[in-house]
Amino acid sequence: MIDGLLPILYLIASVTFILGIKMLGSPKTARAGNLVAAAGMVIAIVGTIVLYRHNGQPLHNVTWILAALAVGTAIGWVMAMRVKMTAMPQMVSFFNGMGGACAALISILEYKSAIAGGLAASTGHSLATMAGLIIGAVSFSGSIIAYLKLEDRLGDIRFGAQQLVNNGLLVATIAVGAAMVIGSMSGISTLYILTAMALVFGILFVLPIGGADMPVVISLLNSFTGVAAACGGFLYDNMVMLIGGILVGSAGTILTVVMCNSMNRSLLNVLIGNFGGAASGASSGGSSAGSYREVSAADAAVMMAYAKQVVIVPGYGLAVAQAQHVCHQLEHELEGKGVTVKYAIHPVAGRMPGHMNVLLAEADVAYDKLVEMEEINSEFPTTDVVLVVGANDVVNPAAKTDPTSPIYGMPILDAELSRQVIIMKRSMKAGYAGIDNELFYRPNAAMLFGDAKASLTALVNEVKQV
Amino acid sequence: MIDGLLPILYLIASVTFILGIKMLGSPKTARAGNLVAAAGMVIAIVGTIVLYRHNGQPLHNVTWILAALAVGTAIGWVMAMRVKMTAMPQMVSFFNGMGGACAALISILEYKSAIAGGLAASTGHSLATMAGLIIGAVSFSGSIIAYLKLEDRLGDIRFGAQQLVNNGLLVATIAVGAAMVIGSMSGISTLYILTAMALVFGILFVLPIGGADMPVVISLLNSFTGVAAACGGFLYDNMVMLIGGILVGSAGTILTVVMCNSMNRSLLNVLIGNFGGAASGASSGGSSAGSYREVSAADAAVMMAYAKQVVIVPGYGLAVAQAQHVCHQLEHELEGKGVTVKYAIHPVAGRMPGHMNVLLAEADVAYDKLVEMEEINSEFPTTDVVLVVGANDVVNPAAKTDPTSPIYGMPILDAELSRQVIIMKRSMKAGYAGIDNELFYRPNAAMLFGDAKASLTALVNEVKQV
Amino acid sequence: MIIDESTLSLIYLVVLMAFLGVELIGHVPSVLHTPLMSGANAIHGVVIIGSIIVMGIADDTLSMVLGFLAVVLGTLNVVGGFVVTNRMLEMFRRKP
Amino acid sequence: MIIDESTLSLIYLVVLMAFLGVELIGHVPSVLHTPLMSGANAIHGVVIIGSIIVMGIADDTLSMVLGFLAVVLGTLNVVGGFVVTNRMLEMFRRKP
Amino acid sequence: MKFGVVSETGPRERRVATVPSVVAKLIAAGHTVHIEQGAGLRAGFDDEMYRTQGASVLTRSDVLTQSECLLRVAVPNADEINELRAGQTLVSYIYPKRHADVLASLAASGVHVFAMDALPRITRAQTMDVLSSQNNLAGYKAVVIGAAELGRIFPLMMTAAGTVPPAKVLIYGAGVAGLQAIATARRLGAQVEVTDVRPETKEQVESLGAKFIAVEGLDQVNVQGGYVAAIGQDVLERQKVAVEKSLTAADLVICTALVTGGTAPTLITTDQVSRMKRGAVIIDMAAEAGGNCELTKADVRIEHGGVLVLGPTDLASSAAQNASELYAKNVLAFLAHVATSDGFAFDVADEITSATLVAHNGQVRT
Amino acid sequence: MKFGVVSETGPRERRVATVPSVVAKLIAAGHTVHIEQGAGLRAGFDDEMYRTQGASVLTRSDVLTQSECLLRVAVPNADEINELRAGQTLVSYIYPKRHADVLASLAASGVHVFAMDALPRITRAQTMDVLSSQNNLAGYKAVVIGAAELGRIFPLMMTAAGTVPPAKVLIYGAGVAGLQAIATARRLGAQVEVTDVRPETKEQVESLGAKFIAVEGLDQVNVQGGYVAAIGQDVLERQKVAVEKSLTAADLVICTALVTGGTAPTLITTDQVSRMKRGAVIIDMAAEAGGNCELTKADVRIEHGGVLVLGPTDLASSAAQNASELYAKNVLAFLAHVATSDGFAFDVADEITSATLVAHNGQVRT
Ligand SMILES: NC(=O)c1ccc[n+]([C@@H]2O[C@H](COP(=O)([O-])OP(=O)(O)OC[C@H]3O[C@@H](n4cnc5c(N)ncnc54)[C@H](OP(=O)(O)O)[C@@H]3O)[C@@H](O)[C@H]2O)c1
Ligand SMILES: NC(=O)c1ccc[n+]([C@@H]2O[C@H](COP(=O)([O-])OP(=O)(O)OC[C@H]3O[C@@H](n4cnc5c(N)ncnc54)[C@H](OP(=O)(O)O)[C@@H]3O)[C@@H](O)[C@H]2O)c1
Ligand SMILES: NC(=O)c1ccc[n+]([C@@H]2O[C@H](COP(=O)([O-])OP(=O)(O)OC[C@H]3O[C@@H](n4cnc5c(N)ncnc54)[C@H](O)[C@@H]3O)[C@@H](O)[C@H]2O)c1
Ligand SMILES: NC(=O)c1ccc[n+]([C@@H]2O[C@H](COP(=O)([O-])OP(=O)(O)OC[C@H]3O[C@@H](n4cnc5c(N)ncnc54)[C@H](O)[C@@H]3O)[C@@H](O)[C@H]2O)c1
Repeated sequence: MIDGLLPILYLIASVTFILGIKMLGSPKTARAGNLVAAAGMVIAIVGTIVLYRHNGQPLHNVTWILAALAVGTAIGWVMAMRVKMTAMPQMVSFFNGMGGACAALISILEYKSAIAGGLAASTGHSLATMAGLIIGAVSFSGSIIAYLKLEDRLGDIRFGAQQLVNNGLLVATIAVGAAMVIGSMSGISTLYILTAMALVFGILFVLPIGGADMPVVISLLNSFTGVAAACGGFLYDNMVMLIGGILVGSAGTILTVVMCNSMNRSLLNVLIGNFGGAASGASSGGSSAGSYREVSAADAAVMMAYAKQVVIVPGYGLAVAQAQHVCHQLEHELEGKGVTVKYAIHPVAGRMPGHMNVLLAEADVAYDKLVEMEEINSEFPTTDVVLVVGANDVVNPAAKTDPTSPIYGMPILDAELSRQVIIMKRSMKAGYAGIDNELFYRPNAAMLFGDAKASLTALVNEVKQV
Repeated sequence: MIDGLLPILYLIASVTFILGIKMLGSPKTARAGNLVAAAGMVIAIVGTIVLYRHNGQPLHNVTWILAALAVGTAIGWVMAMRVKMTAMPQMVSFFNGMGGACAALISILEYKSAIAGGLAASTGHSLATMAGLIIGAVSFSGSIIAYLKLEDRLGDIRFGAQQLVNNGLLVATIAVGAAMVIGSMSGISTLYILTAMALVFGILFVLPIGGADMPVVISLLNSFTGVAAACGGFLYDNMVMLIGGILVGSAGTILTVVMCNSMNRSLLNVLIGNFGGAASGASSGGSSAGSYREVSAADAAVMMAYAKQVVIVPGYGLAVAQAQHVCHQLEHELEGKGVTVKYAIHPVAGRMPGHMNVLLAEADVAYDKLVEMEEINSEFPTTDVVLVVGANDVVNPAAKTDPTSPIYGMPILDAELSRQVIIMKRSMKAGYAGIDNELFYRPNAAMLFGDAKASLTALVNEVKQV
Repeated sequence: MIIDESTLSLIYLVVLMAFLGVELIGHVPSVLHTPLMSGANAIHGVVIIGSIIVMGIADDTLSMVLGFLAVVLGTLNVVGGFVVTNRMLEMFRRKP
Repeated sequence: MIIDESTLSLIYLVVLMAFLGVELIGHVPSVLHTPLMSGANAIHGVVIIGSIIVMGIADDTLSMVLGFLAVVLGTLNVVGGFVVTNRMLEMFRRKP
Repeated sequence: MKFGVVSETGPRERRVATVPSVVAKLIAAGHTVHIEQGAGLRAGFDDEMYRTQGASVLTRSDVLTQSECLLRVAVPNADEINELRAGQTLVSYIYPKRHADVLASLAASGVHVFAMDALPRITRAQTMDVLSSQNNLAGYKAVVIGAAELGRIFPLMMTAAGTVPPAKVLIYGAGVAGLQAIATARRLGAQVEVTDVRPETKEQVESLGAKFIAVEGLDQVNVQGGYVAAIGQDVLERQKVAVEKSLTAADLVICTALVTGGTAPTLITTDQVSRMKRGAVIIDMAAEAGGNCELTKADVRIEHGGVLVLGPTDLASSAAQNASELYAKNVLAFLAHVATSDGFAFDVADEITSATLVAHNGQVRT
Repeated sequence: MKFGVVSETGPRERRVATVPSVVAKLIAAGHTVHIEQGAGLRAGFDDEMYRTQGASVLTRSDVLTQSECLLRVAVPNADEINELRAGQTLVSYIYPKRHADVLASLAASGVHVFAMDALPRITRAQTMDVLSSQNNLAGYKAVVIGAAELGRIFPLMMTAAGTVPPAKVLIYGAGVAGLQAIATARRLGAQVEVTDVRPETKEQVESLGAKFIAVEGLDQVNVQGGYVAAIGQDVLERQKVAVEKSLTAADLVICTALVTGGTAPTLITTDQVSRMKRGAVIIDMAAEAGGNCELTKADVRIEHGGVLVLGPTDLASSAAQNASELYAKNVLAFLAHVATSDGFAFDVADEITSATLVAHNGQVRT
């Protein structure tokens, strides 16, 4: 029998978690979603401390509990506020590891008290204990390794029979865990051995995976921790733990798959592909000149929709793709979201004088949206996003920096000066002048590959949904 | 303790229900979704008959059960196959009523056996019994009234203090039900009185509601039956009933709200608006010439996406709205779905010779998609959907039928001969010639009101999502 | 208020199912409103399970008769519901 | 196999929650992948409830110490998770 | 019935009253068609083409003597009137109000006359409406010829040698010709502004993507049967003020404004032309009706302070092939209304017949 | 430096070598500008405009004597060469290959000559590229003038009097002029087909929405510095066959094909013209270089079996205002490359200078 209020608080918290996850899925509501979930968490924690009854008794050690909470809050807050934006992923990984460790600790304590109590725990109970332990431990050590790798304190480490060793260890860990569930093995030292095995597996599992794939791994470990938390829910028949855990477990798994999809890879490929040695992720390309980033239409859409000013740089590719109408539509959608959109017209964009004018006039783009090169160049530094559509030479910084380049001396559009440059083209191939474009490798540039018409159409759809 | 297989079968069935509802939401998967849910239902029923154990005993009377199933199947099948497409909504209502009656009967039997057993049922159990009874009975009688009204065997019936009577009866019914739950009232005859009250309430509730609003009411009663079924689930601790019922209860409620929204009305307005006497639904307009139908962009999109051939009839309104580019885009989207799209160009559409040509050329519509009047007129009878965009006089049948009309003798586009005509304009106002257009009131015609550009944009979005 | 644990689970189940139901009905084009309603209608015919159980454990004639009636009505709901829905959806057969 | 009823409810809950989780992650633009992951990360910090209970009923020092550690770690997860997520989402503040 | 078509004699008239495809249709309807040798040459139709479709190609005098009804394009001059004989019917442009003398002498010679330009602007008559079909082509041609004359290009062009701003086109009158002029100028990339006095033209102009110059008080303008019947002097004044800025900035001006009876209001004074940009061009399509510009002289090139004023009267004729085709089809539709294979058969009370039959049995009808 | 601009003497030449806005920039760069009275009138610039920007407006002889460098547009004729004196520099169109005699006598008179038409087709030189800027305008004008001449309208029009099918335009050569011709004809609503022998033009043509006529073996065509250097006879034959159907169906043909040195290949024979439609028009932009059509005579109207063949050499000049502006800006950019306020200062080894400096210190350079 449980007192009536706490379950209701737990139900409220569970609902906030569901809402939170849902709201985090759309840029419009994401911030609010995070706060909603956080509020639910506060309700659950406070409710537990105040209302939880164990055999009719309130919780002991409340001072210590509050102290622990204070310590954790202080450290967590400071760490979270101090971390640089670029280091966010490893921070998430670190915090995830903490959650995993917490789950593992709970299992250990639970096992200890089960031994102490001398009660033959039910199979379900044991199963939850062991699963929580193993999954939590793997998540802990794996997350820490992911953290260290992203912090560049650890490189990719691979050795010969790595996959074999990993699989072997995994099977062994599960076997020992299973044995402890059914009772054919037991004892606190066995438990420590099991914990150690799980920790080692977590390390070995993450060690060989390449940096570009880390976000996927973190997401996977994240859903692991969710499952571990759910195991805790089983142990204490605690609904909010169960729901929160399962929710993160399932949503996290789907998210992992979605992330793989948006990299055009399968999860399996990410997890074991690394053993093949092809560690460079598909999301960053290499070339003599350096490496470039790719961006999805969805991301480009969000960036543009939340920009104050977007400048579109049309080039010959726009004409080849005959994408002028879609381009106009994109302009329209963005303006509908309060974004200022301008077209930067380079005098020799295209293949004939006035090529871009002909195209854009055909699509009914207003003349006053077309800005000449001299005029727009001063605006790039205050432009949030430049969208280069099938242009190349006209935004090539080599014209200013490389006296040996055939385009040296040609004035160019200084797209590179803007906060973010998105380049739509079909490949990394050169343009008319036949030369590589350094802009594509700049840190603030990202490629959106594909026929310009298809890419713009996708972009329009995404912008509509932001 | 329950045998292990049946719960698993129930779980499978529950999952098929969830999937079924989800799949029913998209035209692509709807048919499959229905079959999936049906398969789940078969599993649940067969599983129950074979595996259900009551106090360790299998079910008795299996022959009779099978007989009842056979009878129900035969009648249901025949009724469902015989009914005309136009009479579908009342059929749904009828079947819904059967479900409600079934739930009510279960509650009655349960109450009887509880009395017979002499056990003081738990509050929860009583609550479920009474809720199932009341809700089931309301759903039954309400559905039957809705059925009769749609069959035109019953008109809208209203009387002075109807709302007062209804509310009073509702309160009384709930009060009696509550009294029976807490035990301050009891006895089989009280139960019958309660049942009668609920039945009468159901009748009174639906009686005054106008025909156009019936689908909403049916949907609401549908979700009622869902809740009644869930009560049954409580009674028997039967998960599949609980899940199926709640699912329909919640999804049905949302569906009801969505249906109201798509009529631009609130649920409350639908349910009590009728008492104001304004019974004509917003979804059908009246005029001297008759009544017209409205169609939503979503529906228009589905019709068009599933058509073999769509003919677009552009008129002056297309030019006024400057919607030529969006129109071209719609063509593109439809062609992408394998629909043949043509433009029927009336020689005097617009306000100057060649007006439509200028417009469509601006939007880059291929010349060979433009078909002259004489040529396209023979194609209308085999055209699935004609989309009239801001045209009026050029599709006005009065030109052929009404010698007093100022346009008498002008050849027109025989849009009316096609299977379905969708007319986009802002109002029911006349065109250049200043005369009413009988086409708008034809049974195969439906209006899509709004500025042509906005309507076409909405249509494009919907088509994309089909 | 005291709630027993299995009831608690059921309450959770109900709340979460309600959420799930709401989530499932996202953007449904209105041509599908009627089929969806009809499909949902067939699904709540699951109440038939209850009537089967009632019949299966009935020991007096009245219960048998009422149970029989309940099963027939439930079957009507289920069979009629699915068949009608299927017929409505005929138009969504992909063109060849 | 025999399953007790409350476990059965839990299994249903788990399956349905899993469905709900899947439904919730529909069309998420990939810029939101990381924030969403981070938010989810904070939510599984709900495991802290377990560690609070452990601490609250602990009676030996080892349990107290481990419990304390567990609460600290869980809090880190929760607080750090939500704060980091919030910072990531700064960019989605609507422009004025 | 025997129809005859002779060559047009006007030096600038390149059209012909019927074309081979229409000959075929007339013959299919049981008529006979005589055509003068070489009548269609300047419109791109040679005798062979007519012959193939069943016309007899004859000398001019043979055509004139053997035909019951003559189909023509241009208003006949004195010589041409003399060629006709009593009892013959003439279907042609007449402009009865503007050419009362021509009509009088036609009536005096006992010729029955249908004036194609006098058709009522009703829906039923749209297929016969030569003013619409010809003015439409003329509107297109006016812009094309204006663009050819202009020392600037129409579209905005941003090139390595600098940016060429778009040409500014100002159009007076958004009737049939004016609207097509708008469409054509817009297609070529010009910025188009338009003035008209019929209130409904605002929406029509905007439906073609051009800018309408707002003038107050347009609701008082008297419109009858599609034509502007009377405009208050105050409206014209306000219009002049409203247009001034656009006029002095314009590169090309197209004038199409007409009022009842096809006379042209003076909308651009010599003084205003002096304030226009050097190099600007005015194409005054209203030249035949007196011109919307004070300086306009029909078919004469006039330069005034660097501004070129043209008053071409042969614009439709300069698209001779299309113009002839459409004219011929208009006439075909008209004949279907008033003639049978046995001869004319019409009801003088009929709106269309009544309006077009301007001389009958020696009498001028009005 | 002292720059001088005199009136162009060619009867069809309406351009002027510099415009007021460019005068201002030359003066800002420390130069002096002398301009002959009335030199800019035909391009829409009067003396006052030049004076306001700081030019001295002088008589022709004063300009000629007082200037160190003369800026011109057209290739100078004998009289004009005699006006120059030794040591003066001339910046102008020259076409050194086509006008070897002119160049020889210029060199003989000790005049230094920069040929603006001889610029290399490199990215850096784009702002100076007069061929691009002028051919671009010419391509536009060719279509506009073709449309004005044609007895048909360009766009498809479905009207009450029947449907007017779109005009068919065939374009030879998709260089600068050809591409702009495509764009212009498409804007006006014509159906455009194009033939060229440089393989990359297919994509360019399609990027403007026109249809490219496929010819096999284009990969063997020899292209040098953007110009076609040599085409095998077999390719030309295949091209002729491939184009035949489009040619006989065409309403308007625009010829722009040139090969190295600016000479024109013969692509349309008299025989082919005979098979074309009555009323069709050929605008041969290659007339100055001999013409792509056998019948072409520069600046002469030729009719052949109902087909009109025009070889206008003054197309860019007919857009005199824009053409002068762009030419002047090209020259400005060129002068910035070779001149300082103190006089010329150039490096003969520089690619641009080397190519354009065709006569220096009495010597013809090649
Ligand atoms: N304007 C003139 O008068 C003129 C005349 C002659 C030459 N030029 C020269 O042309 C160049 C113009 O510069 P620009 O930046 O406009 O063009 P560009 O440098 O040629 O670059 C165009 C880019 O568009 C991409 N592209 C082609 N088709 C595409 C499609 N369907 N979808 C998406 N992308 C596509 C190509 O990359 P992928 O292949 O990877 O897709 C290419 O890199 C300058 O070098 C200029 O000097 C200009
Ligand atoms: N082509 C010619 O040369 C010419 C010349 C003169 C006259 N006419 C006459 O014009 C008529 C042409 O027929 P039509 O069918 O093209 O035009 P119409 O009969 O004038 O009908 C146009 C319809 O478009 C609707 N509309 C206007 N603006 C709209 C907008 N922004 N969005 C959506 N709908 C809009 C109007 O209804 P709402 O107000 O309800 O929106 C109107 O009923 C014929 O009567 C013809 O005789 C033609
Ligand atoms: N329904 C039909 O059958 C039909 C057929 C043809 C034309 N029409 C309509 O008739 C109308 C007249 O067409 P039209 O081309 O023969 O007109 P028009 O030749 O009589 O006049 C040309 C234009 O000049 C305008 N105008 C007059 N005074 C003006 C002034 N002071 N300033 C500016 N503009 C002035 C007129 O308003 C008109 O738009 C048009 O609306 C046309 O669509 C209708
Ligand atoms: N990068 C630069 O700086 C720059 C500057 C200007 C021009 N260009 C390029 O140089 C190229 C040449 O331009 P242009 O206009 O001076 O060319 P051009 O005047 O030399 O020739 C015109 C066109 O005729 C074509 N032609 C030759 N023989 C033909 C035949 N038998 N049939 C059909 N067509 C034939 C040529 O291929 C060319 O396209 C173009 O691609 C242009 O874009 C480059």
